[in-house]
Amino acid sequence: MSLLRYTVYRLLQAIPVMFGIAVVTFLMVNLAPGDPVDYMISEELASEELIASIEARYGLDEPLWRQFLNYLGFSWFLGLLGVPGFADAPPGLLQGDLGLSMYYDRPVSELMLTRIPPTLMLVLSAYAFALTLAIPLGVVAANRRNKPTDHISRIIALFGVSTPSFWIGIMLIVIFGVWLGILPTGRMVYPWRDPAFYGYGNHLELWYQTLRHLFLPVVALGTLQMAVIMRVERSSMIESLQSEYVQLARAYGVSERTILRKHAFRPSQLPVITLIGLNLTTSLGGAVLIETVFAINGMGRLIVQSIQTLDYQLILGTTIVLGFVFVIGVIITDLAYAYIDPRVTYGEEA
Amino acid sequence: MSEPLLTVRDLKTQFYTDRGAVRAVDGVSFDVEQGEIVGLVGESGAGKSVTTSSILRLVEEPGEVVGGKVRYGDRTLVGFDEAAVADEDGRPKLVHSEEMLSNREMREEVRGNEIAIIFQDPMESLNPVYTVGGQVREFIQINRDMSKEEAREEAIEMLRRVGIPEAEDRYSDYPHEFSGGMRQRVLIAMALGCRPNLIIADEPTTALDVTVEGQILELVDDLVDEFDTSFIWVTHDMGVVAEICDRVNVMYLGRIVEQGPVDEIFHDTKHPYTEALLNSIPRPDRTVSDLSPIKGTMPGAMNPPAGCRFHPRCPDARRACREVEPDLLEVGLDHRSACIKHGEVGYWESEPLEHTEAQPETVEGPR
Amino acid sequence: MSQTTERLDEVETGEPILEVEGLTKYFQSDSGFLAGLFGSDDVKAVDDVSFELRRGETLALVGESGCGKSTLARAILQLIEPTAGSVRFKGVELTETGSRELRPLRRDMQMIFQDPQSSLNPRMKVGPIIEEPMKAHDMYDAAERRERAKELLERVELEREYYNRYPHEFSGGQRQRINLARAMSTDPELIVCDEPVSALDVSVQAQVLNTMRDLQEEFGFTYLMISHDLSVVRYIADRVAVMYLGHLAELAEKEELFENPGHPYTEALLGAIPVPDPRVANARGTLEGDVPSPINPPSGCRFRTRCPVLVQPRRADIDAHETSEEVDTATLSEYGMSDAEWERTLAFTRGVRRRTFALREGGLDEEETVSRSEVETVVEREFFDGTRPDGDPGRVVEEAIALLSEGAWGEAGDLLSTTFEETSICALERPRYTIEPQYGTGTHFAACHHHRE
Amino acid sequence: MAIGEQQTREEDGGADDEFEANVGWRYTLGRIKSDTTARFGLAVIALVLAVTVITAIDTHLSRLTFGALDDYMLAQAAPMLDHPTRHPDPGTSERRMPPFFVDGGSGSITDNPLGTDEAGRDYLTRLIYGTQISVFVGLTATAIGMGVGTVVGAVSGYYGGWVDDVLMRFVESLYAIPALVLVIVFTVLVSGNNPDITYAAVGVAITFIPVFARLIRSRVLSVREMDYVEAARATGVKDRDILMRHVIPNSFAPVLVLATLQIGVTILIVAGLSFLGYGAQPPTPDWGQMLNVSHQYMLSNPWMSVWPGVAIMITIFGFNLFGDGLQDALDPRIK
Repeated sequence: MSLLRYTVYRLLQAIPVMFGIAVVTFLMVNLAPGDPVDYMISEELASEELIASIEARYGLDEPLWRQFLNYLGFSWFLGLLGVPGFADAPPGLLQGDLGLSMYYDRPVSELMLTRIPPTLMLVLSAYAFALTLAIPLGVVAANRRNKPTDHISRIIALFGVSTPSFWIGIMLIVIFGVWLGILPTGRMVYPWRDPAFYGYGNHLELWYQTLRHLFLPVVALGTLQMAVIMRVERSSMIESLQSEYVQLARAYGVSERTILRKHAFRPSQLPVITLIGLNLTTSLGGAVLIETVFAINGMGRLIVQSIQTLDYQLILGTTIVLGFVFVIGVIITDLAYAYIDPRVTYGEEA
Repeated sequence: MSEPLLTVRDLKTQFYTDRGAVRAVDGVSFDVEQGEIVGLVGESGAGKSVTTSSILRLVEEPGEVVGGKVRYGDRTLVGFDEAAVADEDGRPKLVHSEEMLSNREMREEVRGNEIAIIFQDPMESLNPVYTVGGQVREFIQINRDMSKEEAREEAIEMLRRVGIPEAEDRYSDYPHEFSGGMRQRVLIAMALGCRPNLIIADEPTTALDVTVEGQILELVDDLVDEFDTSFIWVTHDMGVVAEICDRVNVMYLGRIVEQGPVDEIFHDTKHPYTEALLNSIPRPDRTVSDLSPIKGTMPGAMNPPAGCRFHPRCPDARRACREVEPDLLEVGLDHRSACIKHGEVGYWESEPLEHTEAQPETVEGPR
Repeated sequence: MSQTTERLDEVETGEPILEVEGLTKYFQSDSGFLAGLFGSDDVKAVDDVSFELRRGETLALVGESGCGKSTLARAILQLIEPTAGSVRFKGVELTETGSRELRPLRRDMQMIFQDPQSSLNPRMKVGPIIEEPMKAHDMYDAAERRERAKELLERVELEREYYNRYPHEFSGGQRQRINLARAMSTDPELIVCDEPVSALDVSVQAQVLNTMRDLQEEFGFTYLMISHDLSVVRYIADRVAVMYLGHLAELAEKEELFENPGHPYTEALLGAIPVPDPRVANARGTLEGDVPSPINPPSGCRFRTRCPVLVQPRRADIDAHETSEEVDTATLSEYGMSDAEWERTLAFTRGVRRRTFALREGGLDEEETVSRSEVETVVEREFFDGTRPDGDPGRVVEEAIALLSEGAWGEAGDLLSTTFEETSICALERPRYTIEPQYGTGTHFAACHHHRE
Repeated sequence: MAIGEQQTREEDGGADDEFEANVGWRYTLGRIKSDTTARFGLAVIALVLAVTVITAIDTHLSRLTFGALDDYMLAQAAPMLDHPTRHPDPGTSERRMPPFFVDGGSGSITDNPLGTDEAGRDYLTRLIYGTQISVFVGLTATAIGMGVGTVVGAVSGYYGGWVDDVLMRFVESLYAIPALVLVIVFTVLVSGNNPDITYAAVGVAITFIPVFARLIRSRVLSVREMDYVEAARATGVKDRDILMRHVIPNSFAPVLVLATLQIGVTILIVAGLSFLGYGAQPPTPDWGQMLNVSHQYMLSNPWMSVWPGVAIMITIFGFNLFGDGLQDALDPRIK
């Protein structure tokens, strides 16, 4: 199987999962006891007509299965095919339409569009931070197994996985923002905006300021990932160092340095890659808290707002999209895995 | 006779475990001459592989070479001196002798270019994420100071020599695209490509099918003729020993019990263990109606039996065997056996041991 | 003693207890819901195998890894569902029996596994392990089972006291004895042994083999023994079946098979086993190449791609068979080479196909070319030694050399292969012959076209 | 015990216990006892559990003593453990007092050692009482998630085929939604915008189903291939017995390790949930919820934000330490 074929294969495999995400979220939101319309209007104002008109506007007057088909965008297709009863069905998920936010009264997709980049920026930077620290630390710890360096880095990693990220965020704000006052703690700036918007002279300054603003949230979000990746890197490196091919390299006079950097290193990255993919969901969840602590207008904050305002459509849309982001992330890491490990694309997939 | 290529004297290697030290190799001595294939044969747990990794100083923690001497040509791979300070038991403490090669010298001067190794499991010995050719090339490059290009050409040539079809194309294939037999050929190409004088082959055909084993043995025969390389051939298979070895060392529980030319080992057997081993294996070339197995299994190396280590299973054991630790005694030209039958320590006067204790296989209690 | 499950009628010693006919098992090389979408090839693990097993005998099934012997054994026991064919155990057709109805029948056919480490549940004590089959078939009450388990431990030369120990406290040989005790517990008739001693040390192998033999004498077990070790087979078997790539290559009584092998593969196997005697000159008769993939196995005789004595193609054979267009166009009007010529042509064909030689010492660079005469010299030296065939075959060899000088290895290989290999009777027809035994009186089945009248 | 690779490989024919060592529970316990990390983790866990039990009893007794006090009163009173000076009448005591070692703090270890909260309640007392919620949710959510996940994973792995396909797609879908988001949405919507810690526990349990199901499935897949399972099938043992007697017992060890680690994860998630205001509701003392409140005073009273985080960290640290030790004990090869 070539890499291309494998890519197609993985994408096809993702379809049922994405469908599953939509089903699970849709059911959870719609089978919950509350009624969205109740939350929208106060009791005094509630009249039959008002409720009916609101329900009609958001498509809540139809049976649940029909709502689901509408939401996914199947109805739209059925309408296109001329199936009776679906004549003028609205576009849905498949057409990129996630409905209307009840609180903002704007399309959900439009609301999300500006919120996705900050979250991606945050999560990806956190991974960059985590990897640059975790990989060398993990390798060093594995190489000095059961020596002081190893013990110290293991304990640090254990603390890393035991500490809530938002609390780290709060502590960082207290230390760097309040006590030392050397780093900004809120009002994130985004590099894709016009520098003049923030009153900066040029793009270079904007980038510099972005980095400064990003630093604390990235450390807060990245610490957990760093710790987790370091632990896995360490154990997989240890396994790799004990493997027969490393012993063979030793027996042929390859220097320890080369063994560490080449022979043992590359195979040991495989579990790390898998882990990065699977942990994307934890990072996205963590982003919700970090965005709240550092007041970043990303997807996480949008979700929190949507829950505060009980904006059903927005809750549905944001949750599904986060799930999709995860699925796509996993596919990307799987391809990276296949790139490193030639066995994956050979014959049956791993 | 000229100076042997490799001499191993009284080599001792221990593994430190929670339950005490395991003396995996306990005083092993043998020689390897230029151009010969020396067999190291024994059951699992006899200490064969530990012996070979001790020679190359590849024993890893918690194991350690604790005594003896290994000389390769005029180089000392392993050597000990008695230190001035005594250890807590009052015995002189052993320290690494001065002429012993440093780790760096070992790596740069011996491993690969003088002594190469082939491991048992061809499936695990190749790095799965690098191409087969690249791995062969790298080792050749390191050990023969070649440029990358030269090493590449040499690697392809070696792959062809060991019978890998379409060597040029397969150079850039990954290990998982090779069958077990082909991978073992790759490992042989790797070893030969470094032009060592001695190759340690650690059960190289055990994981292979018979016909593939036949191919490999044939190949090794040809290559030995061509390159005049010496081999230490570790195996548990007496058939392979008979087939390929010039001289044989039979190991039992960390010691060599008999050593000599292959023909004498099989036809003028001097140690009861070798004898019993030969009697217990079925033959492919004739129908044997009854095999006489050796009683019990080899005990652990943690608490080896006193006296002769084989005595609890030995059909010829006598009372004296429990008390006297047998040394390797000359029993023929270049033929030695560690059995007190051949010495004068009162074996024949001693009472035969009855194996009535009925402890066929020592079972350790639950922990 | 209460025995609740009903037993089938007894079979007399020497009568067939198990009849296997046309048993076939194809695996899908890939499964899962997308497999259909991408298409997946079948792995032809076992293909149309027939034999019978007589009560009280030991039939050994030998072959190298991947030849399908373990699959065959599992298909017989219905541990995997056969793709086609029939298995009759004491007259009952197992392939048509549902898994629920099959369960009581399992009492009479037990199995012993290769790996003494993984064949005993590490979290169960030895006693319950041995009792489990009896329990599954509701045999005896708890106390009786306990007593019987202890008795069985003694039978396999272990101690009654081992009843309460865990498997990890035992050595490989002892564990294999525990396996034996478990298999015997239901008093079965057929015991399928999958490489029962190959994971054991040589000195322990003999102990276990002797025990197995003694038990057979005492209880009249029938063994179907899977092994890759011909020495062990020679010691314990009565009859031997040799498998190669999913086909049965040969089946004969032990002496006959070892002393008068009727299949080139059997010969190669026998030649390859190292004999534990330095004075026995062993030819080692090595086979070339690797076993082909079972996904797309060779037509006709599956051994033909490596067979040292492939039958020379004959016009008459080709005419008598339905052949592909490709083969038809490559067929020569006449072959008729001398044995020496044929042998060398075949060697050349395979040499080109496997690219075992270089056109110039030290190999060629991408861009380099060689002259035709240079190739001619190399080929002459490597393969023919002055015995190049003439006539049509000679012309094809000539053509192949021309292709080689252009660097077209693939085309040259294809040309030679279709002309000389694909047209052989060995490629056209699956061989099945019964030959006259020289030792003993049993039938001797040999799947090789050399036995053609 | 560990022996070099070569040694282990050599000994597999003898009565070798290296690779089998992870089989007996007694042996595993022995290893845990001898493992410093695991022992230390166990000590932390024991301390946390002891505090939980004592405070739970205390709360219960107070209820009995003082009648139907509401949570608010209880949290303020904390009668049995209480020291008179620690709870001056609400409203009269100084609010948001820093810890004793900081200027303006109580100045002595005995009076409000860690200061007071926004309502003037003793911070240490509330911190100690906060253990209850964390441990309660940690244990229940993990137990439920483990139970359901094990069944789903075992069924999926053992039966394979379409059952496996459907269950695993469902499990993957569930996994794809970030746990925190799933729990918040679940808690808010299912409780009808009346969030409560019980809903949170169930929500967390749901997010754990995929984690456990995936693990046990992969274990079952490998155990299913073991010879002893095939031996049982060959011998005619019923499917259900094979699953219960052979497959599950041999798949379970890593699940225990995971469970230990997941307790820590639960505490993290619940802290995040409460921090956002959807977990434990005031005045119930809960670490996350305390952080939620103290977040508002981050600039003026940073100390209030420190303590709950430290409490969370130490508790989870204990479970993780123990989990690590357990893992080492069960897998002797990587140490």
